[in-house]
Amino acid sequence: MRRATVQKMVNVIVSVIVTVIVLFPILWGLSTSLKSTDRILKVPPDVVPNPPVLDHYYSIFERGLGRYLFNTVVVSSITVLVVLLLGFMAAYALARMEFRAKRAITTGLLIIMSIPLASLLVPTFTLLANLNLLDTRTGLVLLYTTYELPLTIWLISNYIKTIPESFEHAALIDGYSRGAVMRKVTLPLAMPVVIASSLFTLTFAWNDFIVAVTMNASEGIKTLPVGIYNFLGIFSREWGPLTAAAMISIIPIVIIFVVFQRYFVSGLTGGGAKG
Amino acid sequence: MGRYYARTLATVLAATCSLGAIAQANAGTVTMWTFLNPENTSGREVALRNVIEKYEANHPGVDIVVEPQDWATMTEKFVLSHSANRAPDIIWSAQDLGLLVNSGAVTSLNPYLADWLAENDDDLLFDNAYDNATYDGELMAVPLFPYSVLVFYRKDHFAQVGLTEDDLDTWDGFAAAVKKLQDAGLPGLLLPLSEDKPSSTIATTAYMDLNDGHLLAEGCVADFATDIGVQALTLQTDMIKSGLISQEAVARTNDDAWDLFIGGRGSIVPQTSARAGALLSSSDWANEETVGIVPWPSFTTDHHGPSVGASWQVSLWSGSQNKEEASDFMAFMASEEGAKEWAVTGEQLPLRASVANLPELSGGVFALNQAASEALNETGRFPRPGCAESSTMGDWNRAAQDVLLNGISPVDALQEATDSTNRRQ
Amino acid sequence: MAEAGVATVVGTGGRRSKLFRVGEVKPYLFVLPFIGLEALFLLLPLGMSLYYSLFDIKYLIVGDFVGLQNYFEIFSNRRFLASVGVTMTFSLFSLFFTFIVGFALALWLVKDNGHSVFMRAIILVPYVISMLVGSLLLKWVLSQDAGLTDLLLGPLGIPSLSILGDPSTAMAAIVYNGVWRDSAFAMMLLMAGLKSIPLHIYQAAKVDGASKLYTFWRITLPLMRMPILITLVRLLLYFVNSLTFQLVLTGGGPAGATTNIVLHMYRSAFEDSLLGLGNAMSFVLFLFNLAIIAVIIILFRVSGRTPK
Amino acid sequence: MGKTVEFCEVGKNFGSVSALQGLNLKIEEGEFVSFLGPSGSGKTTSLNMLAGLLSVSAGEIKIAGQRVNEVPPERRNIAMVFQNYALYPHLTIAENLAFPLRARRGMSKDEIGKRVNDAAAVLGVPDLLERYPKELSGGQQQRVALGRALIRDPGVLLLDEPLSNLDARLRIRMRRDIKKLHERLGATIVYVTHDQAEALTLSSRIAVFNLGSLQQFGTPEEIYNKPVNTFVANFLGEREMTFVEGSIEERQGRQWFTAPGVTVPVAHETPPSQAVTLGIRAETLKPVPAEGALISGEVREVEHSGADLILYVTVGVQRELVVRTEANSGFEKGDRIDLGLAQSHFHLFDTATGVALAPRV
Repeated sequence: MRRATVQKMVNVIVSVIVTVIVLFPILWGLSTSLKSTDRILKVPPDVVPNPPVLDHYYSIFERGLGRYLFNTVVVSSITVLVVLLLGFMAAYALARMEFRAKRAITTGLLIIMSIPLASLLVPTFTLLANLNLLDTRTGLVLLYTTYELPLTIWLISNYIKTIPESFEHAALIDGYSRGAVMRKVTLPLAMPVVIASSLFTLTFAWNDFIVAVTMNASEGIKTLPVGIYNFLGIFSREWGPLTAAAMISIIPIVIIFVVFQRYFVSGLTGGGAKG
Repeated sequence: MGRYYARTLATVLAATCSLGAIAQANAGTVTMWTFLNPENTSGREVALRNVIEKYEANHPGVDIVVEPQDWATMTEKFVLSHSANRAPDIIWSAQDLGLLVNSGAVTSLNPYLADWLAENDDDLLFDNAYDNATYDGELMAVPLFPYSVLVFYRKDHFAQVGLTEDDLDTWDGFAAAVKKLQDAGLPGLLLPLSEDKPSSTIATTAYMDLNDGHLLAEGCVADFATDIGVQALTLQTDMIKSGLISQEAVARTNDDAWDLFIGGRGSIVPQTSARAGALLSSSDWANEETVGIVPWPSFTTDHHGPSVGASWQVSLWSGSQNKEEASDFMAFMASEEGAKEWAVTGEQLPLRASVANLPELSGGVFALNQAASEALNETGRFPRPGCAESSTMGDWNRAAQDVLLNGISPVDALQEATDSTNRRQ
Repeated sequence: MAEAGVATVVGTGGRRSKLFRVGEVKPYLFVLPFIGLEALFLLLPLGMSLYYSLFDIKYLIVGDFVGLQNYFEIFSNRRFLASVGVTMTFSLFSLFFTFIVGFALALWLVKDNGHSVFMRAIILVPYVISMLVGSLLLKWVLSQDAGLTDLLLGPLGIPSLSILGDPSTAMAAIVYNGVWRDSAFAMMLLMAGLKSIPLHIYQAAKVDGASKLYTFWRITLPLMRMPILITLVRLLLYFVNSLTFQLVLTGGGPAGATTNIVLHMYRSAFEDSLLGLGNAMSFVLFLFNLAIIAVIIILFRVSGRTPK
Repeated sequence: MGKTVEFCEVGKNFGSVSALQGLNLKIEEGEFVSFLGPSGSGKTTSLNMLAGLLSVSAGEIKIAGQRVNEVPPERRNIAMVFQNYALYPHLTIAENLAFPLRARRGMSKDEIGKRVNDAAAVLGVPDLLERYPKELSGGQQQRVALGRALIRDPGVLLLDEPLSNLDARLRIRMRRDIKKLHERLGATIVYVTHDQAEALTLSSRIAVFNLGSLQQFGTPEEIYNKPVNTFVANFLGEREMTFVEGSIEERQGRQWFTAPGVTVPVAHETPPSQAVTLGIRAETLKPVPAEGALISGEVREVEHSGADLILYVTVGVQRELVVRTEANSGFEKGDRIDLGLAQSHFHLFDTATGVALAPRV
């Protein structure tokens, strides 16, 4: 009885410490975003904004944050859909079909995942320019898809391998075509890993900065991280708008993760973790 | 099965392709890359918007399209875009003009603006900014707003301990002033010595001073590992070793130091004159009574130390299909009307003599600009055309770090800085 | 369709068959879009970068063919070699702490109760937010200028500390950044592994009277081989190729103490416009990555073979 | 109505491994045939080929006289029940039952609903329709799986060890239900199992598989009483058959099987080598008075199994026979026992080939 109480107390204390360590920089950012410009760099700093002001939030939306947000939503969601569609098909083939190149592709996945993206920026820029895809959302979607497909395929195909084949056999015998079986049986059964890998893709596409800033120029198609980066102006850093925009960019992705995190674990349990 | 496959694939392709509709350049549309976003509300950005609106009103049928860029990667992207043959008509640059010219991405403005220049020459200030933009007699860029890294200081703090700006005339006075401030419990000198986003420092200024005002010799050759190089570098490192400058300086970028100054944690900071306006608007203590701008110190009282002049300037893409329209707009940006916008609305150093004396330009930021303008006119040294100098400051900072933290001798550290700089040319 | 039926391949080697549909030869159609995309946007640029690494590139314009000269230059450059050391130091320390912290968190939060779900969500926050934003905020906290370190360490009698101004503490700061962000990732992967160990094995161990520690060493760890391998490989790849931490938090300084290969490459290519050199470095980095994976996998094979 | 199923010289290779060789089998309309054998014997491979889940490496499979080697499973008009039921966990019972019906276009929603309700009523699961599979007991899941297979009146119904995940009693009850269903529907059923009791009670004919080839195909009675070789003989029956190797001797005008401690009269065709193996099931022998005894021995162990008593009897030197007798026969450990023949004859096999020797008439 007493031991349980002690254990509980320790648990609470550890939880609080971890929470503080983990969230401190972010809460600091939140606090900064609510301070008026002339108080942000005040010394000593106010821990709690006094008084809190929403000016920076208004100003970033006036300065086109809505459009950045829209672009990010469009690019990330389409990336997720394309990655899932192509990734699921390939993963299914690797898990359930036999063909000559299979081994090579499976090995290739691992090698591809070890190519440092930073090294591809310059040739990719030239390539996109030649394909007339520079400065387009399509270009970003295609690149993100390319970068996230290997991991997605790897996760999903490993997961599918853990699903008994008899479900698909049953549906085949019941009169469904391969395509229908994939959609109506395999896909719903693989939902946890589909969600988990979508979260990986979403995180990448939502937060990517380096690729977007290199490949896109136009204001109209700028994504959120690039927009945020622009607040690191050259005449001074605009901490207020910067942190406010950062907070805006954090909210949707954190909500999505909180809602879906249990799939994140179970999706990896079936497949990836077992290799 | 096959149909299902083909259909979904087609849907995906259609969905992604429809996203990519971007405005294709057509006649009458002039595209421009700049770090300013005319939709924003800062002075320079409003000024840009006003300039564009005025120009478009005078030239119906011409459409100026601005694509704001991240300034740090803008030049490189422009060159890459140039080699992919889809660059904008006008590109802004500051210290990277050499890259633009050497890569052939921008073209001479002589065919378009020679007459305009002749007409306006008398009114234009900062001749050496034009010299800096002229390669083999060809004008490659039109300077818009010049600036220089000068010394910002707190008049109020100086007054408290009985210092005046004259104390900053020599390096000895400079060091003594910092010591005096520190002893009085006031914040001292903020010096950014990170390799990231480097700018002029004590060492580079002292070196230029001892080296006839130039960082590089003719032909863009660096030779820092000399007695004067060591003298300049040691001047700076000694100030850190003796505690006049915090060791954190080696981790500070220009922005970090500036943030601290805004936050009231410094009494002296080297900074680009272009930030004077931002200082007044984002701190609760700064005004013309509390802030001063002075030139750099030197080793003797007979002259001030040199400051590295630079200017944001606009160049014309060599592959532009609208060279006439684009160059006409470039000239307009530097016209009296444009210059007035930059100076008054944009709060930049005045570009033309006719604008410099406008009654609007008094008090507040304009007072600071006035001081900066004088300092720049007196001490400004623009880099030799075609020399890539901006990263050289970073090489010097690295040399200082190596001496302080890695125990490398000043000569060796400077030799590395020399090699790095020369490799880049 | 019909004539293809007999030719259809089924399970080679193993007795277990693959799902098969008579009269179908379409696996290649399933993987074709994937292969196409990877070939076009990944392998082709990689090839281009290899190709460009053999040229002298100035002002981003391709110049003379110089053969392997760029590679010779890299390996005779003291700063590049130093960046290799930095990469290894940073990666190994980050890997070690991230793995330990991630494993501890995974063990702590593996049970699906309200508390765990809540804590997991919190721990995930640094992972899901933009690295750029995360590192900026962390810099704001860690720099001496913010005054927070003095505030915390002052009462302990520790004199004002310039964390980012000293090579070793700057390295620690950047490792901290890595651990702060990626522990959540390690936690998730390892937690998934923990959950895939059947409960009855633990029950059996309990009945057999095994202590918690013994159970962990003798049951949990051996059964977690694969998840651990995967976590290690993925984390190591992240750390070896990280750019944002260095770029934003320390700028590679002080005195190059946190300049890793990627940052060195990035600077050479984009700031010094020495693309030939940059491409050569990126190719070396790619080989470095492959070597790391190979080493880890071999280590695991070897350790797997040794009798317990 | 049920359809005929034919295997003609069917073989299956997985790479270089041969899983099935030269299978010839004809199943009549409406017949209930079990494929019986240990795991790895080729029975499931045969079933999967019939279902279209595996390609055919050699030979021909015909359903209703038509070659189906190249026909995809969905067009074979077959249904299948899987060992693990393969109920889709993400669908309700009603949706699971409707799943095969929705595969064909043209069936109206009302018609599907009606059939689902009918099937649920027949299977005794009407109140479970809105539940999910994991909320059902094993037996209920089994019924739903059956229902899903039967709902579209397949010409051939394939059952792959459908009862192996159920407990013993439920298994026996389901056995009866399946038999009743078969009688009512008249579909041709192929039933794969390794449980001989299921095969014996359900089937009209049994195909016994071992090591990738068909051993014997016949009625339960034939399979049990006239096994063609030692494998079939041993595989059938509640307990393992006791094999005694010995030789045939002609004595006193009669044939005798002799081995150390065991000498019994037989009447079979004999191989030239005279080396034969005697097969004794537990029910082959019974206790008899000492004077009519063929074999005598000592009870070493007694095992109660409900209605019966199982005796382990040592005869000769360390040879053990198993004898089943009535529970009230009162034997105890250490008793001497005399044994006589309970059935008409012994099973006798050629020791060299394992092939059964035909009794002399």
